[in-house]
Parts: sequence; structure tokens; C-alpha cells
Amino acid sequence: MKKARAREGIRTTGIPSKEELEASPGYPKSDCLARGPIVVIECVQDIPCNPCEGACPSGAIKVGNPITNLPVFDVEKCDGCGTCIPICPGQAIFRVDMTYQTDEATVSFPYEFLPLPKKGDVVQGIDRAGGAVCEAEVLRVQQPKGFDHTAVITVIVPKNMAMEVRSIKRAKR
Amino acid sequence: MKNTDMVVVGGGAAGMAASIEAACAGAEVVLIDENERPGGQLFKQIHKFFGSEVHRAGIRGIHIGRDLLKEAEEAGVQVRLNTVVYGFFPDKCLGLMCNQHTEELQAKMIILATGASENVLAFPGWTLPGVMGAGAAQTLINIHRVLPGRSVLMVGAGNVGLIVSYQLLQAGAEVVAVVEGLPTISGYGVHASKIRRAGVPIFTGHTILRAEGKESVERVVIAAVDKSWQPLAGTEKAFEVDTVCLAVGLSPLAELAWMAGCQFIYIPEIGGWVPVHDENMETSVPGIYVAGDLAGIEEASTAMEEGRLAGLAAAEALGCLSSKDGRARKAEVWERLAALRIGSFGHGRALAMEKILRAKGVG
Amino acid sequence: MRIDDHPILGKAERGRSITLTVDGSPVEAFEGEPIAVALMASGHRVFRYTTKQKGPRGVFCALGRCTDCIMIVDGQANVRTCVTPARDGMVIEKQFGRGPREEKG
Amino acid sequence: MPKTFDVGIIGGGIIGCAVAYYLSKAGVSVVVFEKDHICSGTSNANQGGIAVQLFDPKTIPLALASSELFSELSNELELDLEYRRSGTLNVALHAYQVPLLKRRYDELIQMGMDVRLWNDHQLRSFPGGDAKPFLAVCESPHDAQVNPLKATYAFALGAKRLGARIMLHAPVAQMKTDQKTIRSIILKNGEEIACGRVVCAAGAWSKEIGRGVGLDVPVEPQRGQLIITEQVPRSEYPYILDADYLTSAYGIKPEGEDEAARMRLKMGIGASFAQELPGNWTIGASRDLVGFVKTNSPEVLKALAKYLLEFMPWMKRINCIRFIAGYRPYCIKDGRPILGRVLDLSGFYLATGHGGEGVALAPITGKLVAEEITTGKTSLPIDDFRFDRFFCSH
Repeated sequence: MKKARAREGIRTTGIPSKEELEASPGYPKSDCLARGPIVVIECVQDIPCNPCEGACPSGAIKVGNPITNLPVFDVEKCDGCGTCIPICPGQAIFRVDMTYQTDEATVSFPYEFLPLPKKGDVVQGIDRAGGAVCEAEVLRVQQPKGFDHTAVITVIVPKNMAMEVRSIKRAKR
Repeated sequence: MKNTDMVVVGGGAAGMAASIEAACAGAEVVLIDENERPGGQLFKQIHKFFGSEVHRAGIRGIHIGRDLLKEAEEAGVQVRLNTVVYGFFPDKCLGLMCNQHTEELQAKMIILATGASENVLAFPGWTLPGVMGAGAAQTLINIHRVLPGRSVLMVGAGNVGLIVSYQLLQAGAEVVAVVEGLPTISGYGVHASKIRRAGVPIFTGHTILRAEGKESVERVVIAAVDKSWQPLAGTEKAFEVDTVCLAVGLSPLAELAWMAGCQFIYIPEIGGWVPVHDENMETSVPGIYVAGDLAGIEEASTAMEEGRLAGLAAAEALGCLSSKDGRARKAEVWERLAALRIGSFGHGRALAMEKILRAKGVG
Repeated sequence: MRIDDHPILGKAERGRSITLTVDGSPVEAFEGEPIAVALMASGHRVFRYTTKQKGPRGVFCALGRCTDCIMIVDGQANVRTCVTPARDGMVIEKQFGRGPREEKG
Repeated sequence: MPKTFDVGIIGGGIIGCAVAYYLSKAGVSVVVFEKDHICSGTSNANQGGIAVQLFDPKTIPLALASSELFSELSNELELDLEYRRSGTLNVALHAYQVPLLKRRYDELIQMGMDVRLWNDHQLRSFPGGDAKPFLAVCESPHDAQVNPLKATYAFALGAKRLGARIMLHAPVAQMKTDQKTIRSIILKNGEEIACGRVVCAAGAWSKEIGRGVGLDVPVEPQRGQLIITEQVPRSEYPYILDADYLTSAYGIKPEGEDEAARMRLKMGIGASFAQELPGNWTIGASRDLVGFVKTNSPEVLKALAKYLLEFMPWMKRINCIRFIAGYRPYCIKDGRPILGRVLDLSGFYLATGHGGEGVALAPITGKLVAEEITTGKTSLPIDDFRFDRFFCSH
């Protein structure tokens, strides 16, 4: 068991482990998710980087000094606007809305591939390891000029997949 | 022979930043680059940069490059393209060649910002067409807009290997796997996460055994390695690919600094032999400065800051800046540089830089 | 295998369409792009064969540094195709060792 | 107790290594003191030419014998030295050179050498199309080329196999003498090594070594600059020389016909274009006495390149990939090597002053100096090369 754990984690697999995520001050506690749309920051390494802090219009993200601090997320201040999603150079910020429907949640994530999906498309929801875990219906594709070519896609997924789905399967070009 | 205040060799991130600072301070600056267009590697950095606002975090390298070009033009930097500095001669005289014509240019101050070249990795089949540097693939896809192949194996999970893998996917290629000999991923985890989400497996503790193919790469075989880097029998995996990209580190392009007689120090963590320099980026030869990857392999953000530092220091040495102003301006850059060299990713580079300063006798 | 559209860079802007002759056959290129790019776009992978081992070589560094991609361009050997701009009508040949293929009777 | 060797050799260039090899072959215990590393002084920055037709007539017998030795050395030393008798062309581009070339041709014929003057047809058909017409060409088909780095290392390794000790990074501080006889060598690190005999093969640094034992060895570093091109197909004539090399031999002042030629002569430039086995051309040569300055100068490089195109205009589109400079250990008295024992200091031998001919003369120098040390006699006369010649009045 211990051995298996040593092989997990972002440094070995490129995927943040459950422990790494839960230890990160940007990752919301599970009881916060019921409040409505909030961002989920999956930043677990001390990279010198802080654009998320300046991007948040409500001051919900704090990095401070030094800039290698992990972003601290204040769920009280977050209104789920998602401005921080396309800003993060590591594409490590997502938005989850557990209140979307009784059985369904929405997940928003950055996406920089072609072709872009369209609203209403039913695609495959992809987890952090790149595996297809469920069907996902595209609710929104945002790509205003300010995002500088990083689209933010929102998909509808079963509620139990909201903390698993982090992208969608890329369509063939 | 022509004369100028300052010559900056290399029009990449470091060289452009150096030229802008020096020209804004009032120095006559000639920026020389051997390529058809300036920008060095910035124009293939199509991802958003890390750092803070002062480092232009969240902005893509290409846009930073465009801004630097504009600033350089506005500052009056004379940019000479398609020009090779073929030799460094006594009394800070540079031999230039452009369109098969040569000339000499003498400068009071010289800033070398010649960058780096990619390391290679030798394995059976590594000379086959289809095996190339990761940076080469990045140039092809992001600048020249052509795919080097349809399916790629990436060797190396440092930031270059991870970023180029992602950009190959963006360009429409498939990346079948990233192979890393170390037991862990040395690049930023978020870069690894991006390609994992896109379905690319990362094999840490693995190496490439061979590339096979008649006239070009058709297939590769990888295997797990033990602690002494020996392949473990029975762990071989084969992939049908037409391209292998090597992202196994960079080495400073130090020829001109060697010719100039600069003292060097060997620091493997930042690319091997690097010119010793002080906190102003001045080498052991007075009036010759270094910046960017030549001064130790780091990243574009640090290269720009080092360039600014060298540009300010050289302008100060020319008398274009008062020592009071110079010191204040340099202090700002030192602070920004320090911010980029902290944490577990920056600590090793910070130590390496201290080693360089100690070798110069100022640490 | 040109990349016409790109999620970040958008539609490709290219120079005038021109024609190169590569080992006797026409190859489409865009003016000003490196010769090597036109060759890769048209599926060429082998640019030359080495002197001693006669091994194939293609683009390796794409920066004009390694000289793996050298070819004979308009009769001139050792031309680094990755940094030499394509011009209309250029005649390009694979290089064998230090020059053209030696015809042995 | 200091370590003891029969012979200590100062200098790990091709001359020192050749002397070490031939002494070791004769069973003598040898140590080589090299201040830096093998081939780090002069032997790494030259063209490896054995252009016998340019040699001073007194030195030609040595050059011929040396070339013969080279032809066996690849086998003997178990390393391909790339020795090949590719021949040389000595070319007169200018009218004043033609009589010099013809005079030299007659001299060489009289010495029994197989040399040829080109006829009109050969002159016209020299490859290169619009080349400035060659006025006269003397071809010496048995002249040769060798890889100087491989040759130096082969001698060093050969000596080592036979038991010689080669000490690298071991600069000599002083030599101990007693009753005008060499006793030992003391290195800069303080180590003392007893050797009954010492050979100075220190090339351009010989003056300093000589001074240490009270001898005025008239050798100065002469800077030579070379350009190296990329690899191109093998030429039928891979080694081309310039008749100006004969001017000093015949006491003729070379003429500068135009400004470029005058500049060239001022910079000591004469054509010496040699193609190495992989296909690279080395474009030389310049000679100037500027002390221990090993930098290149752009003026010389440009003049060399320009001069090259007068001979071979087709090289205009060939890329230069490097340039280098090296020291020729030049005997300022008469330009000839200084070989053998020294009367005033028993046990001290000189093998230096070879100028630009050190590689060509290395095997015969090694052989003759070894013979003198072991038998007191030499198989070829070397009286014309002895140190004493500077003090005898003729």
C-alpha cells in the first residue's frame, strides 16, 4: 500500500494525487461545493507564479510573498465567475457547479485544441489521467479576445463525476 | 573600422531586453542576429508564461516577443539581421559577415546573449531522419507551421519536453508517450497534467532503447531502467511512430565567450560550462557581459531580466546612467530575478548563480 | 502535413506559392519559408546520405547549427536547407557524402 | 631519492614525442615533461604538410628521409596517420616568381628529385575555370601530407607502450647542472627528476628553456594563422603552394603588384592550401613575429581568403568553419632547425627551431637525436643544424 502511494502524485505521474489536492489551499473542501459555482484550484507545486491572484475580481485568491506560495482560495469571496480559468499558465484552475441540477453538475476547464466543440455537442468527459469517464454535454464555449485563444468550455456531467472530469476527449482534426 | 558604444550579440529574449535598456539609457546599440528575424526562441513560445505581473505572467511568449521588438525599435536599437559574428578579435573587435561580405565592428561594451543549443542523446537509430531536437520540432510547428511527423515519442519530461508535447498536440500530431529516465518528472507538474489529460502517458524511470526504420523512423522501443540506468529485461514496449523528439537539456552556446577569453566554470545544473560573471553580468573580461542561456540555462523570463541587468550595467559603465540611477534600476531587476529563483524549481538555479558569483570573487 | 489552422496561432499566413524542383520532381513551396519546410510538407524525410556509412539524414536541429539537413541547392553542396529561404525555381538535390551521387559505370 | 631516467625530454609536441619514441625503441628510459597536454602548442595548429620541394636544399635530405619514415609509421605505431603522397604544386602567379620557380626546379632535378614543370596544356586545364592563369607550376608528386594530431599522439602512445613516462601539466622550473653537465630537472611543483641527459624539444618556448642553462637559443614564436573550410569533394590537387616561399631562399624581394599584394606581403602571407582527408581545406599561411600572441586578426584572415580566390575562384561559395593560430618555432638566425648535442653543456641536446616544418621533420629528428644520444653518431650528417653553427665563423 505504501509502495503504491510512492508511485502516485504529480512528480511521478503528472497527475496530482487526492492527498496532494486535499492538502492544497486552493482546493475547496468538499462541503463548500454545495454553495454553487466555485473555482477549484489544482495547484500543488511551489512554482513562482501569481497571475490568478490579480485576475480574481473579488479577491478570493491570495498568493502573496513569495510568489512561490500556493494560491489560497477563499470560498466566501468566490462568486464562480471563472475569470481566473484562462489566466492560469498551468491550466490548473477549473470551475465546478454542483447546484446545476439535481443529478447533474457542470465543470468548466481551459481548452486549447482544435476543433472546438459546439454548445449541445455530446462528448466524452475526460479525467486527470486522460481516461473517458462519462458522457458530457457541452453547455458553453467561451473564447472572448481577452482569453487570448484559451477557450473555456463548460460541460454538464453526472454529479458524481464533477470532481473527476477535467477535460473532454479531443476530436479528430 | 566602424565603432559603436555597444554591441549585443543575439536577438533573443536576453539580447533584446539588454538592447532596450541600454538604448533607453542613451547608448548607441547595435543588436546583431544571424537569423532572418529577431526574437530568438521567443516566437515559438506560444504558451502563457509563469511568474508575476512584472514578469508578464499569463502572456504568451510570442506576444512578449512582439512587444520587445516594438520597444527596441522605439528605443533606436540598430538591428542587424542575417549577420553572423564569425570572430571575436582583440580590443573588442567583432568580425561580422552578412551576405558573404565581412566587416569589423568595434564596441566599447559587448553583451553576449548567444543562447543555447539542444543536447542530444545517442541510441541505436538516433541518426535516422525523424529523430530531432524537441526545440526543432517546436520551431517547425509554431514558426514554420509544418508537422515533423504524425506520431511522436518525446524523450525527456523537463519543461521543454512537456511543453513541446502539448504544442505538438495543439498542432495536430499525436504524442504516443513521454519517456523520462529519472524516477520523477522534473518539469512543472501542471505541464505534465495538461498532456496527461490529453491522453499522453508519461513513463518515468524509462529510456529509449532504439529507433528502428529503413530510411527514417518507423518504430521505437523503450524500457524501464534500474537505479544504475541499465534497461530491465522484459520491460520493453514498442510504439509505431515516425518521429522521436529529444528534450534532454540544453548547453550554452559559448564559442564567442571562449574566444573573448572569458573565464568559465563547470556547473552541470545549468548546462555545463558557463562564463563566470558578477552580479552585473560582467564576465572576467572587463566590458564583456553575458545574459540569458549563455550565462546558465534557465528560462525566457530569467533571460529577459538578465538581459535588462546587463544592459543597465553596461550603460552605467559607459556613463549613460549615473551610478545612483544605475544602482536603483539594477536593484529592481535583482529583486525580480530573485523572485524567479525561489521554491523547489528555482532553488538549484539560485545556488548555481551563487557559485558563479563566488568564482568571480563577489559572492 | 502543413498546419493550416492552429488553436493559438490561427490561420497560417504564407508567402507566394512557388515551385521547387527536388530530385527532378516539382514540389510546391511558399516563398521565403526554409527549403526544409517545403520538403517536410511534401513528405520528404531523407535529405542526404553520409560520406562513410551512407546513412540517411534529415532535419535535426532546424536552427542551422547541426548541418544534418544539408543538400545541393542550385548546384551548390552543403546548403543548410533549414535556414535557407525557398525561391521560385530552385533546383534541389539530395547530397551523397560531400556532393552529388557518384555515377559509377 | 629523486626519480631517475636516462633522458628527460622537455616538450610534448610532435618533436618531443618523436624523440621519446625513437629513444624508447632503442631501450632508453625516457620521461617527457609537457607543460600543458600533448599537442597543445604548435603541433595542433598546422597543415601537416611535407612539401619537400619548398625546403632549403640543406634540409631536403632530412625531409626525404623523414617522409620515408612516415610511410612506415602507420604500421609501426598501429594508428593511421593519414600519411599520403598526394603531391604538391608550387605555383607562380606573378611574373617575378617564374625564374625563381625554374631555378628551384633545376636545383631539385640536380638533387635527383622527381619533379615536373607543367606544360602549357596543364597550365590551361587547371580546374577552376576562370582562375587567374598560372604562369608556371612545379609539381612534386611525392610530396606528402599527414595528420599532425594523429602523428603526435601516435608517437606519444608508441613511446608509452615501450615504457616511456609522459608527464602532463608538468612545466619545468629549472635544470640542475654540475661541472657543465646536466644532472636533473626540477618541475614547477618542486618535484625533482634525475636525468643524465635532457632534450629541449620545447618548440617556440625553447629560448626560455635555453636561458635556464645559460644558452641563447635563437628561436622565436612565429604566429601562423589558418582558415579551415567545410568538407568538399576531394581535389585532384590537394596541396597548393606559392612560389613566394622561394624568395627568401634566393634573396629576391617579392614584388607587390597592387595594394592587396603589398598588404599580403606585409602580413607575411604565402599560399599554402591543403585539403585534409575528410575534405576540409586548410587555408594558410601567414607568418609574423608578434611574440606569444595566439589570436587571429581579421585583416590576415580576409587577405588569406582573398588570396585563395586568386588561385581557386570556385572556392568562393565554400563555407569557412573555423580559424586558428599557432606558433612556428622559428630560428631567427637562419630559419633552419637546431639539432643535436651542445658543446658547452654535456648531456644537453636541442631538437627545435623547425619553423613551419616540424611535422615534416619530426620522424627524422626523433631518429637522429636518438641515434646521437645512444651511439654518439647519426645516420645522416647534422653538422649544418648544430647549435654550434651560430658561433663558427665561415
